[in-house]
Amino acid sequence: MGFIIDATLIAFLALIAISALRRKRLFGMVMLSGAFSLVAATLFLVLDAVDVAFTEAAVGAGISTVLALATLSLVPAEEKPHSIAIVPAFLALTTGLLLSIAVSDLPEFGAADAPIHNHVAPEFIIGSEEKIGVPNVVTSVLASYRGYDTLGETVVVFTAAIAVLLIIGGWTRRETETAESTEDDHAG
Amino acid sequence: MLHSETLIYALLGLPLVASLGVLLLRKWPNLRDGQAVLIGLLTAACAIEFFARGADGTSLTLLAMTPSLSISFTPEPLGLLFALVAGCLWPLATVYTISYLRGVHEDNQTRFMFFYAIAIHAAMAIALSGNLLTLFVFYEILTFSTYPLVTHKGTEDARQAGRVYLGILVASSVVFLLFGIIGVWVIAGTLDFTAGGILAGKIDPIYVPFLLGLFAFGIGKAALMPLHRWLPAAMVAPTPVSALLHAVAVVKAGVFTVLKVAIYIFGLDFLTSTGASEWLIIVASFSILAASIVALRKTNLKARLAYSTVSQLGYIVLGAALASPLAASGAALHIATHAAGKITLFFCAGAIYVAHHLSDIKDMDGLGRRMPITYGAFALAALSIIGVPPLGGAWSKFMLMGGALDGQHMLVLVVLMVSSLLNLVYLGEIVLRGFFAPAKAGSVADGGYAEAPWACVVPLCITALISILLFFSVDFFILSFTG
Amino acid sequence: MQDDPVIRVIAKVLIPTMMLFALYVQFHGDYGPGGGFQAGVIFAAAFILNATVFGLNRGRHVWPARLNLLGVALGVLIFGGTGVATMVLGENFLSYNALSDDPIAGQHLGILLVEFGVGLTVAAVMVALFFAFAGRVSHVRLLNKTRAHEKTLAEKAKGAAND
Amino acid sequence: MMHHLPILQVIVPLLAAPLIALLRGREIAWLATFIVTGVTFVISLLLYYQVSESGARLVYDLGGWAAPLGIVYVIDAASALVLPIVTGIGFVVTLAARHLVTAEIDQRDHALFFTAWLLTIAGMLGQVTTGDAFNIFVFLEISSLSAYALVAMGAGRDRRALPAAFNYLILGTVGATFYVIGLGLLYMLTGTLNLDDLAVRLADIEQTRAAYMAMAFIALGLFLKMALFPLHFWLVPAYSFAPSAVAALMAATATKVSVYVLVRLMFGVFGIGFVGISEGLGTVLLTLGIIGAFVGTLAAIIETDLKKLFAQSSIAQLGYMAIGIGIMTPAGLAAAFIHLFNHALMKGALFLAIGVIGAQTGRATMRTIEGAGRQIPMTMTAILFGGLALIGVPLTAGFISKLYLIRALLESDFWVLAGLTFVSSALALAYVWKIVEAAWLKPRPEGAPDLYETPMMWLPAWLLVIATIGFGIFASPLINGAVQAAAVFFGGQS
Amino acid sequence: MTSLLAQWNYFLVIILMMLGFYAVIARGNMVKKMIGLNIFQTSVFMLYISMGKVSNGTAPILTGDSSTVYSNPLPHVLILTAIVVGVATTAVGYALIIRIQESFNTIEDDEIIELMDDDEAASEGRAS
Repeated sequence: MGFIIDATLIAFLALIAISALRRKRLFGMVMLSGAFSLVAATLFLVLDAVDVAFTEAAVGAGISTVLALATLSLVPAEEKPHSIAIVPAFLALTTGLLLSIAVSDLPEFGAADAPIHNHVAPEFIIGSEEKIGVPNVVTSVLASYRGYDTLGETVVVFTAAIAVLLIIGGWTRRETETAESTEDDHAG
Repeated sequence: MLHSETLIYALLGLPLVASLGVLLLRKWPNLRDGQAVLIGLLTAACAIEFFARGADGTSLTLLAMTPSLSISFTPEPLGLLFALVAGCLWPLATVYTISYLRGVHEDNQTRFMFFYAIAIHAAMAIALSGNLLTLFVFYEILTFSTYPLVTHKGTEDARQAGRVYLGILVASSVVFLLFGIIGVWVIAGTLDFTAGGILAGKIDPIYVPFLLGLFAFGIGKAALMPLHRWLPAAMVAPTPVSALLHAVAVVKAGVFTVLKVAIYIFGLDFLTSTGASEWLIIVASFSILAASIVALRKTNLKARLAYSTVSQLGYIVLGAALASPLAASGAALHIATHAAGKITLFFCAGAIYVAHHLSDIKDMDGLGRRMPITYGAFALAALSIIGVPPLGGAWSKFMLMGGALDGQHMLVLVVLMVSSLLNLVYLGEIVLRGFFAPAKAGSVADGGYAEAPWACVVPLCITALISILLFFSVDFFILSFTG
Repeated sequence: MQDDPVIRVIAKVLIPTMMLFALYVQFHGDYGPGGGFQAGVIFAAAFILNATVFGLNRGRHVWPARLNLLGVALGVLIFGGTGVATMVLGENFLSYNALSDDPIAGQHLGILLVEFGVGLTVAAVMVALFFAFAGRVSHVRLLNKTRAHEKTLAEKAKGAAND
Repeated sequence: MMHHLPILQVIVPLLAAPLIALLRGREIAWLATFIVTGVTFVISLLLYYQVSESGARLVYDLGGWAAPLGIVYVIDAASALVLPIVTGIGFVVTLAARHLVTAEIDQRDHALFFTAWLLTIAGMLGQVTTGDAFNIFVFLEISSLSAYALVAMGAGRDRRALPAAFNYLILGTVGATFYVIGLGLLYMLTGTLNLDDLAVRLADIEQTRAAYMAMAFIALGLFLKMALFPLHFWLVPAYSFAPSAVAALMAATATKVSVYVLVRLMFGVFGIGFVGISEGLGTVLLTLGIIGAFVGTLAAIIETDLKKLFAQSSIAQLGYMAIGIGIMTPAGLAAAFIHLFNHALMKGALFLAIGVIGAQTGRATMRTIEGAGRQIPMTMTAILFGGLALIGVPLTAGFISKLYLIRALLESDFWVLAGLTFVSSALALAYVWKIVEAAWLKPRPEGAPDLYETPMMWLPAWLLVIATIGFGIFASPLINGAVQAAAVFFGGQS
Repeated sequence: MTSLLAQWNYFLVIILMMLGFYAVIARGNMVKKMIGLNIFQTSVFMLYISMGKVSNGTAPILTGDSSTVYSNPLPHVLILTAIVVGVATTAVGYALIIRIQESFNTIEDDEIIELMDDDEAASEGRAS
């Protein structure tokens, strides 16, 4: 059962990914990428990661798409045609191959006796109830056990805002001057 | 009674004081140059005192980077001999320099005098250095401080020559010498100059020739062929530079380093027992003969002297490579005898230039009759270089030959003899032409008595006399490197 | 879009609902899926919707730039401040136990605070990002329009001069 | 308070950043940043003192959760050595930023600029102090994201800063993602993210293919981040088009931190006993290191733009660090640490000095510095000393680096490699000489703008030059520190 | 084969990863690179979430029933962080793309490289 749902979802994802990357019009590409995130969110849901699914839907399908669309309204609508690049294709295949080698060695998918389910993780589940008193274990790990990571994550978001403000200057602060000076350059 | 430590400070510090004095007194040329001569005399006195007293094992550490790396000074006989040579010739050269610079109206005299003193400081530090690292640091300082002197004229030629000079010296030292030093440090765990060497028993004999090669070619100042090109190139410099630096301080710093490495790093016994220096004997012999032959073909006086220097430096490297105590003593002595002789020759060349603006041998026919004192001194010095008694050079050459016999290197004997013959030809030609060739009509040589200014002539007379003195008092200058 | 009455009405209904939902996600994170980050995104989405429907200028009026930067920074500071507070109270950085005599209550309070910090930062950042991008877009369009206009004016002037 | 030092080291700049974002005046933004970097510098010195005094490692449980449940901060001899480099350079470069940023960045951006600036520093510090593998990733991203923005700020003078920043972003993210993949595999094998716990549990399980691949992916990701040849192509444009102050900060610290993280994971987690480390990684590092050393040096020799020249030279210098690590002995690792430390000082000094010229002429090229030796003697002398240190002239810190690197190579019988390393480092002479020749031996070209300098401009570079010479002369503390740092990975564990 | 089947989820994820990675490193349109990056990262997220899955487990929200099997929460937490980091990177990337379009009037890799070379030549021409 799980096999069929997962396999279908991932196959669907692969289909979306391929058609997104083959598309010439960027708009379609962005839209398919949003769809990719939505399907991925579904997959996360199937894999018991409800919080992740929620976030992926909001971020991947939401924020990322909005940002991409805003970008698209300023850039050429179509991609220049490219032939398959040999070296990158080779690199990507090698990476995939290496990972496959690694993965064939790993504990079986879903195996309850895998190390990751027997070290640290059980303590989170017990601790979440006894020491923190929060039923959502993800929340207790996120905000308490690994709260410092979350502080880091918040700072990353903050950094992104600072970076974007630095790069595209937020509101129409100084564009007029820049535009005028570039026009002067062209004139001179 | 002075402490040895005080003397070390004095030898290192006095040239620095002189250089500072030059800077401070730049507005008053007479004071500027006067203090340089005075301090030079003081330095010479200290050097003589120190040499006479001999090394007493005093060591002075200025900076310690790590327990095994430091900037420290440990005088020993060979170093004191070099210090003596440099220290005594410095004041003479300074007097001569002042007269020369003023005689030919050079610009930037203050800069010249400043770097001149700095170079002597570096040479003194090399002489007294207690380990390879100290030696290397001051070796580089010597290179850089003499660069402005070589390019003093500021012409495109001078700059080009400066590039060759700096290029060869710095590149060889940074690539080979430094690597050799690090190699020694890794192998022996120390860089201190130690009697009997520090490498014996610590390194596989197979690697010794290689390591020796790093030093032989890393020490570009020894002008071993094919790294000799900088020396003739540096002859664009004013003659006092050629005289002091390229007959005494710079080139002697090179061969001094070679000797010091052979004696105190490798150890003569170790070199002989491993036979690691055989190849160096051949290279040095080749350098001796090849440079002599090139010298024959040069008609520019200074260029000929430069190649003569290359050839003579080969003697000293040869002495180190022969690795017998007698040869090493001979090589050490040759530092002194050749310095006295060659500085005289350069002084003479400079005197001729100051008096008559001549630099080509072909124009000097009959000039000896106008400048008898200069030419007399020249003849004496030339004989010393050739190795004719009763002049200093005879002893050192004689000892080198003895060293070659010790090691059964018959071929080296032949090389030394042939080289002496060649010396005779290329140096003798100048003297003979000067005294006996008829002066070409209308040339400068045609005229009455006309010597260079006294301040040029007096130093060259003194140095010529020193050459004679060296023959008779040679006992004082023979160092023993047994063990 | 701004003139379509249907959209405007739907938006007027939708926006408050979204905000309520955001608050729910924010404070219900302990019990179900959700938390500061997701809430922040939804909250921001409400503002973004407001701005797209009623125009950027009005959106900016509702949430001025200065306030935005303040929100961005304040969220991080609340999170970090919670950690500093636990330090002042004698425990390690982010040890919520120090916030109350009862460790569990302390943990609750701590999680509440930091989730609020996360939510505030995320909401403010998302809005800031949107305004930055959208502002750039509308600005560049405006600029292009002015340039084109100037160009035609110049051509006209040229034509007139030629006549 | 002393007990909180490990966390204060990171959160002081981290939480100061949002406060500075709210400041308006440009002077005050700089001043606040300057004070904060000063405080972090003091904290790192205190930490170094604490660690070297007691010889113990400081462990700080964040959130009060001990490892492996929570995230811990660990200060041992290795991190205590790297922290003062990052904070010290950060402090000095911030001092210089006052005039460099004024000259190159629009003044309305100053508050945001310094916010990003502090975030980069905090991110780097976080990577060094943390004892948690995933936390490294988070802080890596903090420092990287802000660095992308800082590099892009160079667009005010040269538009090429933008593609440079974009490529940096793409490759940086690819590197970070590789790291995350490797970490995922590792996590799957062990069930933990704590570095010490990982080391213990990895030793228990057999050496599986998955473990090798985890190592390979982590190493690859970090190779990208540290710009090891041939994954270095993002570095030169990023450094050369970035604003001068940013170039100085990044060139001196960013790649070094990645080198440190590589060492921390490879030796601290997998350990020297892991076959893939001793045989695989060692060979790879030695090979890539020496090729990178030659490629970087030769590229630097033909380069005419000074920023690019020294960026290329950084590739070479990273090669030496890679060689030091690749020797796989305590001596080699100590040499790598020594060079990491010294190179940060030299490159910091060089980029700051170049910045003085760049701030006036837009770009510092061989032509703009012709005859500059007389006009801006202090600045050019700083470049000279930095260059001498790069060559490895005795009495500079570079000599100590070279000495210990060659020694480590010879002790492990890498004779040929030692020779090659030596020759490539001596080749640095060629590009340093080019600069000396242009600055002192050529006259100032007709019509070239006059350059000027004030003490405030050359002082920061000189502080680092003095440090370079100081550590070249009084090298023992540094050498001892580096030896202890290396011992952490050879003696302490396993 | 048994192991292949037992790890089917991972292998499928790897294929997605290769697709995304190729799009990132192949020269091309910058927006496409960002989307490739997105796919690449999302597939890594899937790798993590896959490993957190326990057969017959449920989402790690405590039910109070002691017999419930929960999936591992830690990968979820890590990926939450990673998603946020990802979107932060994406935002910065798009911001850069917008500026690149304005400055170079193209967002194609190879064209920009050419333009950059032109700039280099121009600046050298100006210098000499």
